[in-house]
Amino acid sequence: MPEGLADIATIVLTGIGLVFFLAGTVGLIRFPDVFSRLHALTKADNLGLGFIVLGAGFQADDWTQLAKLGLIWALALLAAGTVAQLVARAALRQEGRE
Amino acid sequence: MTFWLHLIILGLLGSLAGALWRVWVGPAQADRMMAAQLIGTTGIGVLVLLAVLQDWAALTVALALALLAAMAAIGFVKAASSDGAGDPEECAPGPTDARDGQR
Amino acid sequence: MTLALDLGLDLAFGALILATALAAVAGQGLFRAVVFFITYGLLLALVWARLGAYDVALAEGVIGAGLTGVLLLMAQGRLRRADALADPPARGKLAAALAGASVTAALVWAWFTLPLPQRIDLDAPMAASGVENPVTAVLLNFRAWDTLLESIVLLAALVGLWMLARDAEWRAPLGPGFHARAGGVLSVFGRLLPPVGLIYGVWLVWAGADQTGGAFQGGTVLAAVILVAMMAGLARAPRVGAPAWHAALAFGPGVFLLAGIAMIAVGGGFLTLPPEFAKPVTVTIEAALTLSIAVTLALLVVGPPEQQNGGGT
Amino acid sequence: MSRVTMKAMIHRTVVFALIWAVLSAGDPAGQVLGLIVVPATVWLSVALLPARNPLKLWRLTGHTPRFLVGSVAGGVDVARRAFAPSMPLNPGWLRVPMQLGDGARVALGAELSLMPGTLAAGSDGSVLLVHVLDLDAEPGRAVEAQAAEIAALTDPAPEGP
Repeated sequence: MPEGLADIATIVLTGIGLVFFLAGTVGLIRFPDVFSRLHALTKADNLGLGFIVLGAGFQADDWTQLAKLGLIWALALLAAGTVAQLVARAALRQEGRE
Repeated sequence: MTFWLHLIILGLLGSLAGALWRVWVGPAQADRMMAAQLIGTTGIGVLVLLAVLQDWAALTVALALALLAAMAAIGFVKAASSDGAGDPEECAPGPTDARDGQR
Repeated sequence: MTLALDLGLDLAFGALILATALAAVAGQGLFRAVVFFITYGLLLALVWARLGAYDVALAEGVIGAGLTGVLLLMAQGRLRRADALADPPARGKLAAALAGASVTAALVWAWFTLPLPQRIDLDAPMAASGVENPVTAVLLNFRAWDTLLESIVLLAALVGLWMLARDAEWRAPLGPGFHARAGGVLSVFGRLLPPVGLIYGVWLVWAGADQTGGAFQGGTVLAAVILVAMMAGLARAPRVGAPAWHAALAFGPGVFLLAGIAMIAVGGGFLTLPPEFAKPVTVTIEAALTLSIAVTLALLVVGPPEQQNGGGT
Repeated sequence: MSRVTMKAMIHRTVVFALIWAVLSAGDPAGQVLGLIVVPATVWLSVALLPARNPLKLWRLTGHTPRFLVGSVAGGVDVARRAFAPSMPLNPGWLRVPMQLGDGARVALGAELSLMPGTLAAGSDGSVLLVHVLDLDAEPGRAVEAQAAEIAALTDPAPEGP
């Protein structure tokens, strides 16, 4: 891919990524209860990271950097899916107690 | 390109500052904890961009943070369990969902 | 324009770090302080990366994200269960603030009055060190004495922690007796993460000789892996007397010491690595240290034995 | 060693060898070290997660794009609600009984947490607890469709205890 096109792809993708990160934070601040806020955090952020990773991928010099970027996103997704369920459940229990 | 990536990182740091506000006000422990989680994910994003901007060695750090991203939350749910060593899934859920159950 | 943005980025990092540090010590509530402290560690890792110190960023990141958070959150939970969650009196806070401010003032004074040290030329010694990562060369070659003693200090810290155990619980397994729902979210995560963590931790140690990484960073990742397996209820914490675990704890410092003595025999002097042996000896010491660092750090977070009085099941 | 275990070990060896190759690219001595590290990792993986019902890889490749599209839709949906001045939310809980095995149920919970409008909070017995952002959008149907898709990824035999 010509350098100019790769740069445009990076600019567009990282821009979209930032929008999703901002959406996650806005949701975290605006949404009315713990569980709705968890929605915002889990979905928007990991999508944001996905776009940032993709955007960075267009600047990679070789395939190992691409693969590392993919691994970073995969691990972040695994953590997000686990943390969302665990924190939601812990919040459910604490709500019942306090 | 350099200019744009600087802007994006600044935007990410702004988003991170919003999450800091949520850590401050809470109110639930879970709120503070998930804001910290958001800061972690944002931090990974910043490191990925620093890798492009400065040196790909930053990916090594990003990879480590992604690998350990769930650790603090696991510590939190352990500490929040009744004996400090358990798992929130071991007990019946709280009353909320019994009330709201739709099915 | 880009220069201004560069500066703006540094200012933003600085402002965030300061705000987080202040938030961690100001205000009421231990839980909030703990979460701010975790965040602070993460931001610090970002700042080190921004400064180009990726080894330090890695150390800060893995310790902060992997271990300190778990340790502090579990300590907070324990205080809550013991009903000991009182905020310190305001007078104590004032004294601490004054002490902190005077240390900062002294550091600022020192920064402006002390002469800047001459830049040390590392090219010649690096060529003889057998490795390409200057951090590893300093830690395991130029200042090997320091690192040897540090590895022993870590061991001493663990022994000190164990001494906090009650007599009645001395023979119980270490820690609070973690358990988790079989087939639950935590248990499934605990089955998926450790293999990837093992690969990454070992690679960090190996790569540390020539690029970002090292025994301490890799060992910390492996410690987190051990911890995840234990917290997910998949691996049992050992007892204080378990011989295999004792061996793992002493292995690193032991190999380090023996290698140091062996260097006398080959003509270098205690812990002085002749260039022709430097690479293999460094890698051997790093591998052995990694095992001990991983086990020591994991057991430090797990804590002393305490399962007699309603801890676990 | 059963055929299932053999197959799983081969899959995992490929995955872990690939990760090691990515990390140690351009370092011949490091690649040799992989001959020790990769088998050790496969052993750890099989010890922690014994192979019971193998994934159907070809179904997984079909599932991945649908997962990606779903998670983009999830992000867009939540961003729309966050930025909208009126913030349309009608949150509530669903209890969805599951026929899935343990691992598949946890995977479903993780996926649902990234899909539009649903967030799992673990399970109570075999009943998955799902928080939904909008009870009016018939989220129950989406959850069941997702569950069927996850169920199709593994062999029909239910997982062991």
